[in-house]
Amino acid sequence: MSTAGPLLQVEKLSKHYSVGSRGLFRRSGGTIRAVDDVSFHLRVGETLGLVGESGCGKTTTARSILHLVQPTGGTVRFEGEDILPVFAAGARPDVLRIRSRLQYVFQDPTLALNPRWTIGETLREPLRIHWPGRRDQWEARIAELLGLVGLEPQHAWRYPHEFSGGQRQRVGIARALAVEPRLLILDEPVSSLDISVRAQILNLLVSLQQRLGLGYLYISHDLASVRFVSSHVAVMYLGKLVEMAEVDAIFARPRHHYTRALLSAIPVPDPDSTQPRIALQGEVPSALRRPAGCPFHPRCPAARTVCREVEPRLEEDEFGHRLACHNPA
Amino acid sequence: MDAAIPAPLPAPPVKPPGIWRQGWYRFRRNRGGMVGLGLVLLVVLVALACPFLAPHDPGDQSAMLRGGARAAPSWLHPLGTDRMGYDVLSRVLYGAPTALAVGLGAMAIASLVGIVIGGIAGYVGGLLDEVLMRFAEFFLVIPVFVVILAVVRLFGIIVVGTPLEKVPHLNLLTIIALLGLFGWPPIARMARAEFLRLKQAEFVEAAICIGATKRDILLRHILPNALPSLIVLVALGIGGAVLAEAMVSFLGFGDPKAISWGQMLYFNYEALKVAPWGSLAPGVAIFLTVLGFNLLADGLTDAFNPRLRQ
Amino acid sequence: MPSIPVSASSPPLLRAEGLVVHFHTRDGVVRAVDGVDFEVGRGETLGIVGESGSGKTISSLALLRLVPPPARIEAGRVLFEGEDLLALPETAMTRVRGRRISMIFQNPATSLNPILSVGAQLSEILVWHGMATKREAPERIAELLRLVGLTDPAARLRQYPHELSGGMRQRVGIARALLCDPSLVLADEPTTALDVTIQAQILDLLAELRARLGMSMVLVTHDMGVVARMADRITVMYAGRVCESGSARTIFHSPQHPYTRALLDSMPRLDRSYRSGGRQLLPAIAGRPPGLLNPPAGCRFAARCPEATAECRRVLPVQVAVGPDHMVACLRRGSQGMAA
Amino acid sequence: MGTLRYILRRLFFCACLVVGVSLILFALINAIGNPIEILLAERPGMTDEIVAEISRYYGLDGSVTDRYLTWAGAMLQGDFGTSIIYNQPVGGMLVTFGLETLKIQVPGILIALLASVGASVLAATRQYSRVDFGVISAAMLGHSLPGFFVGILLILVFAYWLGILPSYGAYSTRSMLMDSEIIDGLWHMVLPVSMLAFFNTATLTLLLRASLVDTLRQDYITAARAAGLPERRVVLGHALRNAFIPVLTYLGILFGLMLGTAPVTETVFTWPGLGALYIMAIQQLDYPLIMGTTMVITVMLVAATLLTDIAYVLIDPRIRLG
Repeated sequence: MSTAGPLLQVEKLSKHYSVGSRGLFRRSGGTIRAVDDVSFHLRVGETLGLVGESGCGKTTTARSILHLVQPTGGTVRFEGEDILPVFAAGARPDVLRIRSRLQYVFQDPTLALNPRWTIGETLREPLRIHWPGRRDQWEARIAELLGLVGLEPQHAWRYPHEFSGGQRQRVGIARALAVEPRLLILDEPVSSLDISVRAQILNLLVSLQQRLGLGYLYISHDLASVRFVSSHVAVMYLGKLVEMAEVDAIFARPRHHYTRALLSAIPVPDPDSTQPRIALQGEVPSALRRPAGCPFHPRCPAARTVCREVEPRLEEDEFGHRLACHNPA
Repeated sequence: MDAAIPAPLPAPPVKPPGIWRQGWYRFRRNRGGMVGLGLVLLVVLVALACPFLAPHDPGDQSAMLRGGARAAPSWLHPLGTDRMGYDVLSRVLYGAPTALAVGLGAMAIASLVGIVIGGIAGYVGGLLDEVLMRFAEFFLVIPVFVVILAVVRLFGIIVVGTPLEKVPHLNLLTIIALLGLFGWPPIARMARAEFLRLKQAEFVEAAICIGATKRDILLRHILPNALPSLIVLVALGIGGAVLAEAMVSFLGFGDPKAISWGQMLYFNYEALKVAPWGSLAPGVAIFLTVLGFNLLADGLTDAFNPRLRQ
Repeated sequence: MPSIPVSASSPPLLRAEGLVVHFHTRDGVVRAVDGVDFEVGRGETLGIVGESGSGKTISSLALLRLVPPPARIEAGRVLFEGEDLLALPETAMTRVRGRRISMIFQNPATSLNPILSVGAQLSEILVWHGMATKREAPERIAELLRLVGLTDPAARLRQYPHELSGGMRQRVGIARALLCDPSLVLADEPTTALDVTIQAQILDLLAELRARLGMSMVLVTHDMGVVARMADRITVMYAGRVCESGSARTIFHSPQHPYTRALLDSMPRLDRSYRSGGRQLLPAIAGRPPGLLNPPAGCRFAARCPEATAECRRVLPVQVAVGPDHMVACLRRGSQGMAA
Repeated sequence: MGTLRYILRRLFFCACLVVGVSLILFALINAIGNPIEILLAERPGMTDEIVAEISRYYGLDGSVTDRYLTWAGAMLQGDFGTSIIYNQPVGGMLVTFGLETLKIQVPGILIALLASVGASVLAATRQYSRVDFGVISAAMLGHSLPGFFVGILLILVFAYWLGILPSYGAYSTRSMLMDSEIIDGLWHMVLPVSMLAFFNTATLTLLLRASLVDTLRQDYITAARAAGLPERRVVLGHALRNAFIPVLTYLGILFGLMLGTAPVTETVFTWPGLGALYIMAIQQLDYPLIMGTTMVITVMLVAATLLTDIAYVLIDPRIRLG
């Protein structure tokens, strides 16, 4: 694992929004720090699971990496190259070089496919953009992609509305794979699917990773699927990374009190479960009024005075377990 | 990647229904929509074939000379003659091309302006969006009809003595242009909403991730998906424009050289008591045309926005 | 009609028999609920599990005769405290709804009237059912809001739904269901729209309230974890039919129906490592649920079932008892066939 | 605080609108040159001096901006100038004619509101039934019938064929009905008000029914039913109020449309209102009267939109801070 340099290296990534009505009638507002000083890295063949509750900034992190939103600060290195300036400069050959190797799979495949295009047209789009000189190979590649995700070649002539959710998500994955990426960002790829279909897609993702040697950034609030898919897990709370470690370490020995509460909050499908329960008081505060010190301290069962005043830094122990907590478990 | 060279795609099976064909299937089941389509086709057909359908020359006033003005319907004049001695049926048939020209012309202008302004506002967003939408709101709230009357009247005086005076049907063209220029705000608002929604749609973000150009995104992804909602508004707008022209003409501000239903009402309203057919026939023609476009729009909403019914 | 053996001790609080709900769409009849039976005992929580389209939500709405327009209840009986709710006149039904059976909805953001204050919408119900006068209502409601864990209830009464957070809104929704001290509460995916830590709070609250107030509950959900935590008994639904029902322990520890088994197996588990000893895959269920416009003849799960025979594709299985308080609808487990 | 701010913002926008409309018209009128010259051009014996004298009398000397500012300043003090054709103060005429216009418009829209609520509730609560189909079809037909054509039909039937209602004017010219000015006035109002009510009922019913059908599908309606509230209360108390929110915007536009097309309505019924006055003014190029009538129509329209905006804020608590 440590032989190659990281596939993706995110350093101090931040995305802040100013809120309040803009324009002719300006009003006072505030700043939402949707993503705040987030750093992590990911190697070839690894899957980093990025978890947290809604509004914790996990999706904004992913969108910032792809420049779907413009980050406020920080750097993103992909295969060693600092990509954010390239996106910002917008020189088309450079942007395409990165886009072809860094792809995104969306949460809801019903929304992520152009309803007016056949599956073939949808899959042809990346080829048209990235392989303009290999026109003769397009059709064969489309057939190959459909096979890769478990669909039939004749599905190319169908429209998205003729498919079930699971099949549409297969198409979404095929599109992302079209131009041989190295890294896929998977944003809740199974949460909109029926429960009996989820396992198929999760298995598909794992087999594709093994076959194609991909890196995955897997974003989800469904911790069970994270445990299945990921090799590493990063936990976010209010725009901050609070804990990050290898998957089994996080699930077996969580150290941040938020991670512990999050894990214990998930009901286990076993009526005799003796799962320890750590009840959290209150709700996640508004990102506009983020508490001073550790952002989690108002809800933390182990908060001390220092937690209210000093914001803990993310520090790594000798086992590579990274943690931002003054008083870890 | 797979070592084996995969087979190329097989030939397409029977052409599967696309979104337009799907829409047509749904449209066909809407009785109202089909009636609307029938009415609209009827108007179009009449407009194209009026020289062959009309029993008399629409400019023929000879009945007046024979003392046959305001004659009740007869075999010679199926809908009677009006107070100027014209054959009512012929004038009504010849009114169809004028009505369509007004409706289509005005909505062509309105759609162009509306889609461009609304599209820019929705796609670019920010301050530009706010400014453009205030502008649209302004146009939406001013008493359009009142302003149009004044402009038609005053413009008629302004052009006297300029080369513009010689343009054929200048008055009608002015009305079309005005209806177009004042008719864009609803289209712009819808276009803005659609562009804004589609800009954030996941399949558009997917296209960005793939590296599609802005042009591709606007023309291949956003515009085609925004069209169904806009077409509904355009269909409604055509009916509205036909009605507006009829009202302008009814008040006597129409084009004296054009044959229009509103003009017929204007000339014959005084004789309503003695020759009601002169007013009823063009009135019914306006009604059927407007109804046709309204029903068509209703059917299109049903066909393309099925989530509204279900 | 299949019959459920009535437990000897006491009659159930509610029993649905042969419930059939069809959606009459322009494309044809969608058999959303197609002959469903279940029962809820006094003080018991019944979990109805199934994926989207299994008919679980429509079944629960049918208990109150509230299926939305293109849908119609075609057949069945709902016996509640001795009377058949489906046969009651509408006016009598309004005295059952909200008062004896109440409901908690999935999405707290849309299930509260946006233009009425919390106090106004709750007191209207209380006053209508004659549980309080207009003057007493605010105090009663404030008390209830405190019970469901809302701080500063007096202020909450004046607030509008959009001024509350998702978790708070759901607490208001729960308070609304408890207004008239009902004997049965129907909860339709009460935590699906919420984040996990808030979900845990709401589940704790529901469990506590149930213990304190002694009411029965029907909990409709797709989340196996939630039923495992909350339910005493479970009914598993698939494509408009009941596959299996029994005590929570039976369903989780010795499921009989191939669908229940496959579903439990296919879910990734929090408490299991998938990395130690080589990369493992999940035992996924192939295929997808059938469309209900023209459902297949025979068992609805047959096309995806590893054990299916030709007979399974032809005849519809009827529930059969395979153990104490354990019923299964599967020909391979001894069910009788019913010609489709 | 939020509400006040919102209303102030709307007021500012409305003021801009009034100024904008006056500017457009003023510019147009000026584009045709000196209206006095045009009016007098065909009359014999008009020397340049007389034209200049009359122009000065009507304030037509000086630059365009000066003239606009003079006009606007005077108007703000309630002085709309003097009508060239009628040689009367425009302000007084506007009040007289404006009241006549409101006399038919306000009852027209109020009747329409009541009727459309009834029809929509009837239809929406019986979705897909024959009643529903009948209401939609009738509303669609009514909505497509041009308003002025309805007026013509009404006159033909009730005035000419049946002879029971007057075909023109606001008052009888010879003998009052039952010798009462009020009864006579009401008698004359019947046809114009019917026409306006007819058209508005159709349009509002289409909108309100659609909105009500949509609202009745919402979760909170099912929740209200599940709480045991009887259907009457669910529909009238919960659904109708919510269904009105999207319709409100349109109500402002509808009132604007009615005022805007007052020239047509009042021509059909020869009604002595603002619309008829406006037609007269533009035909005769009576520019103080054109400006005056347009301003009043615009202000009425703006007031209507402002009222709907305020109604919005009162009904929907969600936009209080908008």
